[in-house]
Amino acid sequence: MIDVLYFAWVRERIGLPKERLDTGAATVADLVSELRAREERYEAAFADLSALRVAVDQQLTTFDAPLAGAREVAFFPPMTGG
Amino acid sequence: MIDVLYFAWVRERIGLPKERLDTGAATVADLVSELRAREERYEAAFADLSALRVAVDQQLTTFDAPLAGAREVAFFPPMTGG
Amino acid sequence: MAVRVEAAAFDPGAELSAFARGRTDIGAIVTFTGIVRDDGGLRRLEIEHYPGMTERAIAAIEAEAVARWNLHDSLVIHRFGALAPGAPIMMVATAAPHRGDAFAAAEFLMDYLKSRAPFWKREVTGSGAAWVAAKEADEDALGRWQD
Amino acid sequence: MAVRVEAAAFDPGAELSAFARGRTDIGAIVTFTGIVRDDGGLRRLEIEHYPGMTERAIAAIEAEAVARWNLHDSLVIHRFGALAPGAPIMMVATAAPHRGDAFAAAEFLMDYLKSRAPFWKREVTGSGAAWVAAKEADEDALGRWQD
Repeated sequence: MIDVLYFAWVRERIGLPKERLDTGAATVADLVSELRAREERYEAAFADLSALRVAVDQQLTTFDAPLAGAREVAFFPPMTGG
Repeated sequence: MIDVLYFAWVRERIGLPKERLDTGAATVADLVSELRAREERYEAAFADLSALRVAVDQQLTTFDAPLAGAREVAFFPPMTGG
Repeated sequence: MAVRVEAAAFDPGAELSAFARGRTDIGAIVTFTGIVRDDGGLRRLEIEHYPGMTERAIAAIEAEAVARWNLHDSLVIHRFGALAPGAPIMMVATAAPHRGDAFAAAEFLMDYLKSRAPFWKREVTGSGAAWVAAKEADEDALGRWQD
Repeated sequence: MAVRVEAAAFDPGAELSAFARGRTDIGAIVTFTGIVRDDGGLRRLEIEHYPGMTERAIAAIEAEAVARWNLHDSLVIHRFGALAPGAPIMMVATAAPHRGDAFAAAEFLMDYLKSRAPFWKREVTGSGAAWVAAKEADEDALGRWQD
């Protein structure tokens, strides 16, 4: 089981801030493929990965990062703080 | 007649902050030569011109600056504000 | 080193006073304050963040600044939630013996906060709401800190 | 644009609050505060200046900053007279739509104030008093602003 979090317009497109998934995905990219296959709203959110950033266990990482042992994955657009 | 001002250790070496001089000096350098010839304390203050800065009418300038029309000349070490 | 991520408004002046108080070992304090700028028609700015990761990301950026420069202290405050035009969004303060370190560390903290701390801004105007797009210039700004 | 050259103590936090108040047209405020640093044994710092020229020189430096960057406002405060360790010596504040302009202008103002405004510092310790020598690094710092 893994917590998947969505922020900003990713959250809006998918329609929820967080969900708990039972997944065997080996990498973030595999998880994205699983999600895109589920429903149109996921397909819409993940259509352009270059417009997305990902964090695994609250550390920024890349889409080829492994998920073994991860408790939390978050998807969001590039940050605009400051 | 011209007002000549001294600041920081230049003031201390010469022993006064300001004096009014009747001079026919054409440039700052000419004025410095006149002063050095007056007394030992001036000679001490002006011994190393590279350690001094000069302002004519409150504008930083160089030792070859003309004095025609000037009302005020100031000598001081490099600034250390901020 | 302090990090505060909070919904409440803060007073940059009061923060600077508290940050500066009682120090005799430093010669330089630099602060940056980000303000909600209204280029016309802005009703409010909404800031979303990623609780937990935000604090970790900022602490990591601060630790990196401390490793790079001779800093005696730093402070990062960042608000989230709804902010009115003119309100302070965030603040960075650095204290160092010399001004070069204080300036460089403050700019470094700002550059990294902009692109590496998980905050997202949404502008609400009379005609709707839109997420602020990340600027390429902000990402490019990180380049100057690479060794 | 404001310049204050004064003997009285000032509160950097109160100055920042006043400087920031009521602005909705800017996104960035940068401040620099110079503090009397005690590296050991300092009793007081004495600052001499050249009344008249000081204000003119600072106003000229501010005008140059305004010509170079997109600044909406700036403030320079510099004290003279006797200052205790830990006391604020001077402060620069810049307000701009964007952070790059605010940071660059604040650093420019500091670099020029250090070497072009007529102030001289004298350190008084238990063993005597000595004029602070100008640093070559401060003069060199001006080089980065030459076109």
